[in-house]
Amino acid sequence: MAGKTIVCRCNDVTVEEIEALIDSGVTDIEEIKRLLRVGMGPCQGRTCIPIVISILARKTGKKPEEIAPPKARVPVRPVRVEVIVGGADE
Amino acid sequence: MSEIPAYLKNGYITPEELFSIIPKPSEERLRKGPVAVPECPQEIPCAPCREICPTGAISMPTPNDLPIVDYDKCIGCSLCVQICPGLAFFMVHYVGDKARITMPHELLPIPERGEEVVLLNRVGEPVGKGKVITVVPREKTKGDTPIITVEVPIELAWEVRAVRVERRG
Amino acid sequence: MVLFEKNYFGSGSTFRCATGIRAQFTDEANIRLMKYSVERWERLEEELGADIGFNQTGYLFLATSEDEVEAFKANIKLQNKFGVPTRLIDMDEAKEIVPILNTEPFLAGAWNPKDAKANPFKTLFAYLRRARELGVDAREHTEVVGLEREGDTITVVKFRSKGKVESVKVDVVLNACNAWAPLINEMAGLKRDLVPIKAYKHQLVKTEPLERGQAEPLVCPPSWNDAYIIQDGEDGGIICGAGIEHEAKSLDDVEPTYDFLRGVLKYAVKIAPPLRYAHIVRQWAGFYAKTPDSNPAIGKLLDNFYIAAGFSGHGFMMAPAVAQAMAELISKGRSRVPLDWEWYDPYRFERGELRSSAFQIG
Amino acid sequence: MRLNEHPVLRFKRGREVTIYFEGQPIKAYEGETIATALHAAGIRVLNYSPNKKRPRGLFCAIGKCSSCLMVVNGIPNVRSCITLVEDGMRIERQHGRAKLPTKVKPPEFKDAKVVKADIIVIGGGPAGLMAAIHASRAGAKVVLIDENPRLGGQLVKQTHKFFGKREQFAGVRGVEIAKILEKELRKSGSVEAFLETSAVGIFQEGEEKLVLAVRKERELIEFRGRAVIVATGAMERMIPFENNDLPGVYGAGAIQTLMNTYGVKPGDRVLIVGAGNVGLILGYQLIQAGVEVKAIVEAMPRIGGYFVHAAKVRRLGVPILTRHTILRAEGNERVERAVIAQLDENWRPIPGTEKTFDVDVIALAVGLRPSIELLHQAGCQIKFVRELGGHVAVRDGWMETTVRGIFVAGDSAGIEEATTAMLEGKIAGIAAALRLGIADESWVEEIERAQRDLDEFRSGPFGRRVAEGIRKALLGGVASE
Repeated sequence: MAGKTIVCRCNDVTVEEIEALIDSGVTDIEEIKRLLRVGMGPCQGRTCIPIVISILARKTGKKPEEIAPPKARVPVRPVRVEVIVGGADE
Repeated sequence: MSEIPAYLKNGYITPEELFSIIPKPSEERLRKGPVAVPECPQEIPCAPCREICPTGAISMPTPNDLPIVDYDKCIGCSLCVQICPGLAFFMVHYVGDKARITMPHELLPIPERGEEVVLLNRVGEPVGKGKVITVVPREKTKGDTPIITVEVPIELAWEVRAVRVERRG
Repeated sequence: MVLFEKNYFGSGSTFRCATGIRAQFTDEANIRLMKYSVERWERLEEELGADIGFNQTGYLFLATSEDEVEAFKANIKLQNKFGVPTRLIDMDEAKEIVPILNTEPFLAGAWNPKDAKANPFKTLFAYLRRARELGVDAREHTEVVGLEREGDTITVVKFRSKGKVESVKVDVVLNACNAWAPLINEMAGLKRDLVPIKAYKHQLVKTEPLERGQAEPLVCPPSWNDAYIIQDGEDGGIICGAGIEHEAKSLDDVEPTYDFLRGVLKYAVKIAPPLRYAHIVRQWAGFYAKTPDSNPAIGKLLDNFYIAAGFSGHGFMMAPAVAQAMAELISKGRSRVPLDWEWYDPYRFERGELRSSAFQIG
Repeated sequence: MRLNEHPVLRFKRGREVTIYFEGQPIKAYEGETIATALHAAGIRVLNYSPNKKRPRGLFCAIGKCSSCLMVVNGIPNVRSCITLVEDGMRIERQHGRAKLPTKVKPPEFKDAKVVKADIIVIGGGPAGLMAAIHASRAGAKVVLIDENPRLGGQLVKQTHKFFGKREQFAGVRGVEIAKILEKELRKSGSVEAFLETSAVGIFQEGEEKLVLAVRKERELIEFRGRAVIVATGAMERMIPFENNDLPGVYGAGAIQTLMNTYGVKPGDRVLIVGAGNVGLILGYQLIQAGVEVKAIVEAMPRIGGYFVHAAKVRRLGVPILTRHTILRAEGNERVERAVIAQLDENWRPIPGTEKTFDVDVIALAVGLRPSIELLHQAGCQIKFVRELGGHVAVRDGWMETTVRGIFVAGDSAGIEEATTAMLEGKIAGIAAALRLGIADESWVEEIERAQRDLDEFRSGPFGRRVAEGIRKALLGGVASE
């Protein structure tokens, strides 16, 4: 298997892809998130966002304290549509 | 940053390092009967040994202080070995040219009394064989941890800290 | 040229939008503007030299009654007149286009295969990159805090960046702040409600990523509270929206609400029953910056102060056409874009001349 | 791969059932998850990733990372690590993004079940249990919800004995503490516990807080109350290294779940990354389960966890390599080898120091971070505090966050110990009852006592760092450096 260092499992985003985007001048975590779709898969950023913050901090010289993580959204874990509408037992 | 103690680089403590932190029981005391020796050189918030000791032999002003055993007050009851959450208490007793080491043993199988076991030092190297002379099974201890006493050559008294049970089958 | 964004680029409403682009409107002005805009969209990837995820996957409106079928027919006639190729389709064809569609509740569909979607993030960044290449000084995390006006001319823009207030002399100012536009108008010494834009919270929910091709077009039965579904052009997650709106408590109020979560999905599973087995991973809100007639305000407010705002949910799709029109108006005084300046006149509210309400979907 | 004997734990398995993996029958037991049963049968690859088609397996084992998505009875995107087996279940590997099944009827719209209480506690670990017990003692009607089938949170996977003082359960194994707390909870008549129930969002509706939750992935429940205590614990960190997504690279917690909850060996030979308490304890637990631990590597120049935990694994022959890191995982579809190297002063691998271990599992014990998703979603102000493990909610001395009526306790307030989690839980539980006007002022003393116990516990070198972090996390507290 080809060697890859994966940051976001949901969308298969690698360290190299994140670094390349930062090098191109995109340094806001919200923009990185949306352009690479890190943190937008079913894990909702739980595994990848802390790594993105550390890469961003290292590349830009910012402190992790200065990088706010993207807002957590409802539902905080995936929920099947049928459960929300209430008919799962049918 | 201060110098990192060797035991935190290696994960084990040599007798020299240990006895630079706590006193070593005298030969006389070691021959008199089993005595508890904690290998607990780091200030962690933990106090059950002091709390369980029936003679108040363990001093520890706050839970974050090191346990210091008053070897004269220690009666060798082994409750501290049974309770210690860090499995860091041992008892040593010199008998003739042997030493009897009491230690926790939370692995399967539990050796039987009289069984010969492989003696392991602090880094898990086999250093010889020794005989198990007592076993306190889990349900009989005060600390939910089985303890065993093995007889080892006296020169290994400060080396052996675990055993491996090898059964052919 | 300086471009100010008080947060990060796209943070207002662009990144929150449902990605749809359509020419299926019900009045001449919007049909003509959007027909032109779609043509711009078709060329945009080439023009910007970037992938923007533009995809002509169509819009499918669904009728639940005979009356609605008749209304669709009238709209189609009007759209066809201006060259928009919408046609009435039966439910067998609809099912072919949307394999997970529930055909049973619907009688017919209004289908325009030229309607489209695009990736708002990629589009915005493609514009941004190109603008910067052309010399635009685009600044994010930089908030405009005041305008200086002499007579009917804005002379200076004051802005705050990293806690420091600075100013820049300007020849022309364009207010493209949509829901926030009244604040900028006020800074220009105009009445806050001269262009009465109100922020309404519109929400979306989205499923986990799914295989593409299951619900590519925007599918909407307007009689079901304007509910719709559309598959994301990137990860295939299905976005669900509806006309369940809340007036925003403030311009920071983008908190999702529970009634929407259940309300929108109630419709979504009726449109596409297989959705019952998909998982929702996100609910979010953005603003429809609405004017009283749901048509934007586009034009001149003062001698050198222009506005393009109040898009009422149609900003993303209209942007290529409106941006071109504004650029041409400002630089040349007129534009090739078939934009009905009178229809969108920002002073129409003050005069009490409301337009027929533009149909507000996605 | 199944454990039948264990020096500490006893495994009770449910009825034997048969599931079908890609058509092949596999033996499983009721009460265990799909991923567990597949693991016991030696199956590691659960799906292939969406873009790069990489093989993926279990990683977190608690339904959070979505690395285990499979197609179950024709339905895609099922998290196999938290879905229980059922007799006759058909399970397939998922290949990338999935198609929804067609020919489906729309579900009926039904109203959600509504449960009302004064205080809603989210999380049934040590903090949540103590919060519920004390809020109830202080007179509140309490609802406790937890995702797992058993109360106790991570305690139920902990075979080691806890530190602290004996009144704080020192010397008692985690698994036993869980049972003691559960008994206490059942004794207090005013707590209703909902298990296998996940909170998915907190909404403010007028004066009321609505905690929306899903029970058994099937039923929607609206918990409505006036105060919420979030005690959702922690989540494991992942680190970047080559092939860090290869099946067999597991979070430490996933291994504990497999081994200590379900009695399934994670593999035969393990390399552990991280010599903090989690890595050290995991090493010891693996040995207890009869698994060989090849080594523990640690990037720092010193062991981060308690020395006594390190000594336990060292004397059983496990090397601990400080100043070493993992470079890559190797293997075709699953971990076959791990390559490590020594680090220089600048954290760069030193060429020529590479070592290869033949292992089938790489366990990541590289730290925990607080699970703050619900707090963040609910609008609580959050702040990055390194000493507490990452982003945490800003709170006051009574554990109330910046959203009035939302409290926090335990690891979700900052990574620490079960002992401190229990004390914080106690504070939060009583404080919530006080804020609602249910408890009388005499309860303030109880809070102060718990605060003194916390201060005492935190007075050592380990606790001082945490205490420093807590000062930063306090409302109006010191700024981050």
